[in-house]
Amino acid sequence: MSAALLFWLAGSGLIGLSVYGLIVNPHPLCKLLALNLLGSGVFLLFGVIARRGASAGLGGDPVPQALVITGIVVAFSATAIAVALLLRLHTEAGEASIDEEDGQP
Amino acid sequence: METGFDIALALLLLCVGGWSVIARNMMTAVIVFIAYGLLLSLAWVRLHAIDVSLTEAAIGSGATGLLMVIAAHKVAGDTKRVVQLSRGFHVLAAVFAALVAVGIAALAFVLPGEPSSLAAPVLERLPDSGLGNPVAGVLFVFRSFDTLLEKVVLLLALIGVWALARDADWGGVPGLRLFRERHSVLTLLARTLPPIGFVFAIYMTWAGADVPGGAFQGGTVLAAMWILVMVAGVRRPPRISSPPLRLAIVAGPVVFLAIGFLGFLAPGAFLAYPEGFAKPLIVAMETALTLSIAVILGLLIAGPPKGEDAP
Amino acid sequence: MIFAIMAMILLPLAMALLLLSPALRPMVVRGLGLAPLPALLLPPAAWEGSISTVSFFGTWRYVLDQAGALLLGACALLWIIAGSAASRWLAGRGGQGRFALWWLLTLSGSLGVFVAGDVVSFYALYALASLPAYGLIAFGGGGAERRAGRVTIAAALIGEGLILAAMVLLAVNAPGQGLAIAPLVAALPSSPHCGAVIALLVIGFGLKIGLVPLHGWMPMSYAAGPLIATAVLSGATSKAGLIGLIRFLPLSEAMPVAGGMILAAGLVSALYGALLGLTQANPRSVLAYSSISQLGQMAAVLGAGLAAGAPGAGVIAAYYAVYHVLVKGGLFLWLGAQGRRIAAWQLGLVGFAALGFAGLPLTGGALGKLAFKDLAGTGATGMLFSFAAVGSTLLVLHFLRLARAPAQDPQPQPLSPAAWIAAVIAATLLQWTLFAAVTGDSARSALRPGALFDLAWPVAAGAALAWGLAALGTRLPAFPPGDIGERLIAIIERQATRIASAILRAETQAHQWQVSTLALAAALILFVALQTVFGPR
Amino acid sequence: MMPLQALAVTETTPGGSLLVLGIVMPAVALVALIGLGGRGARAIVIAALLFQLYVAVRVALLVAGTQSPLAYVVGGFHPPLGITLRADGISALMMVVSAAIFLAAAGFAWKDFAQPGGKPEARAPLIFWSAMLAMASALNLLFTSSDLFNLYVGIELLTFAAIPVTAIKGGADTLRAALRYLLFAVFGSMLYLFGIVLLYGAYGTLDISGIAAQLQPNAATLAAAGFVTVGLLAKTALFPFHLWLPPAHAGAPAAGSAVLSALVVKGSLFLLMRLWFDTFPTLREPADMQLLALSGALAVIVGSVTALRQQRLKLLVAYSTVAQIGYMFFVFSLAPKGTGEAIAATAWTGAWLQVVAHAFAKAGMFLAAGLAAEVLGHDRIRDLGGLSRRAPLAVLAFALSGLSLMGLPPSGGFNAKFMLLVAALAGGQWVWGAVIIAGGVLAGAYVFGVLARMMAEPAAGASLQAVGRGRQWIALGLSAVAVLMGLLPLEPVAFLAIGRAL
Amino acid sequence: MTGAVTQERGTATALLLRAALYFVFWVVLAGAGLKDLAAGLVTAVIAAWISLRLMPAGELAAKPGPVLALFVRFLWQSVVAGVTVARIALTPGMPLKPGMVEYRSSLPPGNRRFLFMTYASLLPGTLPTGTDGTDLIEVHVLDVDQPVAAQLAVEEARIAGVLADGAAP
Amino acid sequence: MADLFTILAVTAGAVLFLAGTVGLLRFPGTLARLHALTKVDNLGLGLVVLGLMPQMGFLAAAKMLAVWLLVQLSGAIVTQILARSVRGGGER
Repeated sequence: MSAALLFWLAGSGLIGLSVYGLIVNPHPLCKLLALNLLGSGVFLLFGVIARRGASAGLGGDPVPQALVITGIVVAFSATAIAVALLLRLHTEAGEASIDEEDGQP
Repeated sequence: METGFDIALALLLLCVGGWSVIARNMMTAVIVFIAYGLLLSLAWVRLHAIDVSLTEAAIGSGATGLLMVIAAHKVAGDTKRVVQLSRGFHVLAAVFAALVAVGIAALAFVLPGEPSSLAAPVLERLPDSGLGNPVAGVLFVFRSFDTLLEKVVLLLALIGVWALARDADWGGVPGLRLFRERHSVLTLLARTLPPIGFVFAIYMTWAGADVPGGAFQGGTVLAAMWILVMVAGVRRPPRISSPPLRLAIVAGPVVFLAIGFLGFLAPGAFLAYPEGFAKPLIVAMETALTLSIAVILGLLIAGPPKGEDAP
Repeated sequence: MIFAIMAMILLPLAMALLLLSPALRPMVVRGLGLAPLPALLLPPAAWEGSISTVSFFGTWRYVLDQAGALLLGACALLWIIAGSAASRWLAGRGGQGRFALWWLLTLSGSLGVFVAGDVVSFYALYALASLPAYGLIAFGGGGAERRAGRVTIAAALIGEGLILAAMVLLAVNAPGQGLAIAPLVAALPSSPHCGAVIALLVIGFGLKIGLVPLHGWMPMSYAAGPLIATAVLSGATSKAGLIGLIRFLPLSEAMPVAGGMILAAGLVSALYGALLGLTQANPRSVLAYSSISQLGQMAAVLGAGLAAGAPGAGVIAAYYAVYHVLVKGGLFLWLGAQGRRIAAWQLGLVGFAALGFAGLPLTGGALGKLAFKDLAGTGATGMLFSFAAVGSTLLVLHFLRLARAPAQDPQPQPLSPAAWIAAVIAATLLQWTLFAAVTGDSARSALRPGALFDLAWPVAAGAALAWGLAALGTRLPAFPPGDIGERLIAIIERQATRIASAILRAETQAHQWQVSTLALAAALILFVALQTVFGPR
Repeated sequence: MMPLQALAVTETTPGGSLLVLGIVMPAVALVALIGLGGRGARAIVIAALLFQLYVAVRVALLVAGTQSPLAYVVGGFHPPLGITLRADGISALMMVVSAAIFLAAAGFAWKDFAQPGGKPEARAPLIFWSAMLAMASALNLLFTSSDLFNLYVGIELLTFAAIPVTAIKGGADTLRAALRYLLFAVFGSMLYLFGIVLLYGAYGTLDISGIAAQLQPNAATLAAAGFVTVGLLAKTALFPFHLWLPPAHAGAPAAGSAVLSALVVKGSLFLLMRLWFDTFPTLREPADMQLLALSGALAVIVGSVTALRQQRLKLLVAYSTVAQIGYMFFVFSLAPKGTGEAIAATAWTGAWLQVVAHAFAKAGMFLAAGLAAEVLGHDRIRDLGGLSRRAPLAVLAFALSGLSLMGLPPSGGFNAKFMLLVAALAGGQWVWGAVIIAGGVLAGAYVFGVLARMMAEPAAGASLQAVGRGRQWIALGLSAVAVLMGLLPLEPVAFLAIGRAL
Repeated sequence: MTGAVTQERGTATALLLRAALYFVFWVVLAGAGLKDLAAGLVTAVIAAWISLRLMPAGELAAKPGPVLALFVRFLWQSVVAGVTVARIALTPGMPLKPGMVEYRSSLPPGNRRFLFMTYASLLPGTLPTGTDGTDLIEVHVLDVDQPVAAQLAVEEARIAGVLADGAAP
Repeated sequence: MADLFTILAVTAGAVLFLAGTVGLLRFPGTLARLHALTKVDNLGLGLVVLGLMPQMGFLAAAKMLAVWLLVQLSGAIVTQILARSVRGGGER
């Protein structure tokens, strides 16, 4: 088993885990965490694609690697805004829940 | 041996990631997530992506982790559950999530056999720019448009965070959501470490053109130093309306844009570098970016302005 | 002609815009009766060249033919008469700007629809004739008025939807033909969707003309709102449905099945309206049922025309409708003019005009009936038309009896009596003047004994029946206004509420975070699965 | 239907640099706004937005003049290594629409978000204008970029710009809405990003035409299409992924809501159309496209009924957006793949008319709703009485917008729905036709409900504030554009096919 | 710590000294290429300037001789500390009596005391857990029976001896 | 010779890491565990660094030494801060 395949499988698992967490975890911070995990899983899979493209003496295709770096920064920006929103919501409402009062599945 | 290590790492990633998803206590989840980030940067090393590894450690794990720790600390008391999910719903969610995972995993076996790669074209054209690090080449030469926009994204993240200030607090100092202490040995660290961190950060940026590293990683280290100084109370955070601060925020984007427009003049295309000047321009740009990134990251972590509250 | 058409449609709209200025508002209100004047320029033009067309912007096209011109002229007169009365009625009244706005919008659509020559214009003007009526009906703001307004607008909107479907199907059936009505309708009989289109048209326009069982809204609507508004709604805007049928049914093609069904539906309406009207205690409702009955007869005429492939049926139906426009409007105006005791001459004049609906000789209505005698035929159909006339007689007498009783709720500001008198006289004169032009026979033929007998016996029979019933003291059962239609509306309202609540509950569920995210995951899986199973290989 | 013209190598065309300027100049203004700390904010914003309009109009004229797309190779690096920008007919159209609506919204918000002269910079103006500029930039990027990752950055930028506008008022409800919006949108963009990952893995390029040229219906591509589509659906708020839209759009200031509803949701929709008609034209299989249309149909019905039952005006207008988005999704099933048939062209034109007409109508309607809230001090529908006295032009704007939303002629909304209906009925897709008609009926019901209230007498004791004529005229102007679009002939518009092999 | 071992007479001297130190660090990182050195020089000067902003010259000025001696002692203490704790950890019975001890410091609150605390935390068996505005330092120890306070007093004196009489903190 | 030194020093370092981990598990209370964590591991890291120094060039060795010193400094301070927050007085 190659490292690429292993990390592909790990990445898939991480995506699955985070999708589950994103759906069921009640607190927005947990959802945010799951989103970050989802992002990292996607990035990891991109890394595997990059690794598959190792050629010309490089250990990996530099284009996806560069894109992942941009992606990490974008994801961080989202996290920063989300945390700020969450904390302000916590101050305003005393509770940082994004559920609405009505409805039970 | 290596395969064994990879298997262990992959399993560990899954376990730790899963733990952070199911952990009951939010603080635990966040700390586990930080550990996960560090493991992930190891995985990136194994995937021969040192640049990504550094970025993941600095931003994905470090800065994100710090933000989440702050948040988890503040909202630790949230217990209200408006919506109670039934067990059946959990099972349903698990089934769908598993289907997604299995589907993606299965794709590994059906991806086209002949991997496509841009490694060769990148290497072929890299020498024109004078850079030695192909990832930096992609970021600052071939796809610098993405990188420019990414800087706009960062600015906007700052706007997004600042948007959450109260009107009365506008123009004040960031509310440093970390705990602040007066009589802490942290002040000693905050007085001694930053210059060293600064040297290290500049080194990372400087070296980023040729070896892994770059403005982002350097900027993060610098931001960490700045946060340390602010948290320890050695220096008050600046007012967000202060002109020098604003200048620092926009310095990187301004230089980037200026060089982009310069391209219209010299080789005749936006974001194209005049022949022979690529490297110096890129280094100048990266230096300015390091400063801006550091300031923006620091401000993002420090949070919206909170007015002149008691230290 | 183009200027007259544009002026006719745009002048009311421009006046409506002027209402925005508080300073000009009273002036506009005073000028309500002038707004329809440009329309009077048009009908004579139709008689010179019979059909003329103008078009602009590629899509928009206007046609003036005889059927349209007849209805246009009559409606314009009614709008002028009612508008002048409305100006007086509104003077010094609160909300006059609002009333004038809805009035002018309805007016523009109501007149414009008669000259619309392409499906888009027709659809637009038809909507303009239907939808602003809400504001007129619900003007008083009471609960019953608002409900009546709601029901009316719901019927109008649903009708709009069906008509749009019909129009699009027409366009689809004749690709590349443009959107003018005439060529699209000409292509209809050969289209595979012919039946569907005709069904959509009949239901859609049937809602407007109150074809049973789609009539429920009409008594409800005519019983609510100011009488001045009801006058134009019953007299003028209901004819938008009629012109729709005239324009869109392929009358030049003999379609026995479709025509027969429309004929049957029209006759059922005619008889049903007459019968159920007798059970009503409110004179307004009685007039509404009378409208159902009359419009049913017009639809029946068109049905007969379609069955036989008689292109002239449209003009004949329109000619018959002219009387209804002015007299039905006039009767409502009369109701609004009551305040004191009713003089005998009033009752006589009103009775004479109203019995025109039954075909009382010498009335304008009698001429209308004569005009379609050939189409009605002499067999069973003709007999049924005569029965409808008997019913109409009963209904009119019933109305007069009710109206003679002192109004329970006298209008605080009665309408000017000049209005209804003008309307009734105009109706009679118009019918006599136009008879020759429409039928080709001289007006004198209407005075032939045979014709007189044919017209008179149903009226006499109706009168005798009414006398008999009164003498026997028969009490007819009382039905709520709208009868089964009302019941139908109540059921629809209830079901609609239930469905809406169910949809709201579903929506509440769907915007739960966990449901939405789960749905996203499910959609992902479904999408990829579908791609994999059905996708290209 | 109409795949991209097969282009071996795209070269920069004359005027191509306008595309870069359209994206970069708002960013320059944004940087200046932040850097100068409130000094000259008015001049910067107005200059940027006017320039934006100039660029858009120039692009449209050039595209129309040459009857071929504009292109720009950024940095001189061709795909697959670099990024190209490309503006075809639909790009140019959307650029103009976007620039016009931004300018109108800015005019509307001009006084509310003015930096206090001579005093220190204030919060709301900086946030609002920065976000507006960023949205303008991001939208132009979405309309013109042909690199899938570049587009990813664009949709993220758009979201991050929309969030501050949503949250600017800062109440618990709006914050909650903004947080929902952010989390859900990021979920969507992660799915989109994974689709991109797969495409890169399969084709080694992220260029739209590059992928289209070598497209294979293999498993990776099919999965990629699924991920990309579903991710973008989350961002477009198609039912049942609309959970964030109503509270977010209702919570923003009126000018912000106008831009959010009129343009921002269209950004990801544009991308979705671009992908299915340009990147994966051969993958458009009926089963999947019917799924999209089904969601669209549900959106129309559920959104309209929910709008009908709202008690607050802004929420009603927001739910109407949920419904109107639904119509645009019929194009996927109404324009069958691989044909240049008249039906497909009709559906294509209908969908774009719907996008544009809804943009103007909804912008006008949100501005009118904002004025209503200002006059009355609340936006409860049952107490809207008196509005027609204080703000008659706003009521007129609402009515004209409503005309377009209902789909009554003459209006762009009618033209759009008519053409979609023609395509649906001609293609035998009766069900979608019925939904389009039912949606119009329901829209009529909610628009009339509101108008009737607006025309009613003021409630006893209501205090009505006066609002300026200028802003009423802006709302009216937007609505009027939606109505005037109804004067277009009811046939496929050639401009929309420029740059596509018809 | 680098700042602490700098002998400073004036701000200019301090700047030069610190810059030199950072420059060495740069060279260690980046190597000695010509361009690298030039960049390093600029970096080092800026770093020194930052350093002076954070900690003015003279605040922790030290005498070079004793500093060296203390450094050696520190290394040795590190070894002792590590070995001691490791031995305890590996001894089956685990001879351990953890507890808190209060120590009264003679150093004024501020950087000097922090320096001492940091140093103390590297000593065997002691871990300062905090101080406040008074002279009290709370120390966690692994064995409360040891004469910790006395040991700490000795070490404190050493620190005090190393530091020159600079500007008051 | 140098190799032998390396082996010895690195082994010793490893042993110390092990001891530190054992202490982390065995010691009672968080504060006692902090002792184990910092002091033992610092020495362990030092020994590993020391052991590896002869194996590499001058600059690399200097780099490693610098790393060790920085870890010492930040480790010592961070430990105290952790200790303080464990004692409960640290958070504002």
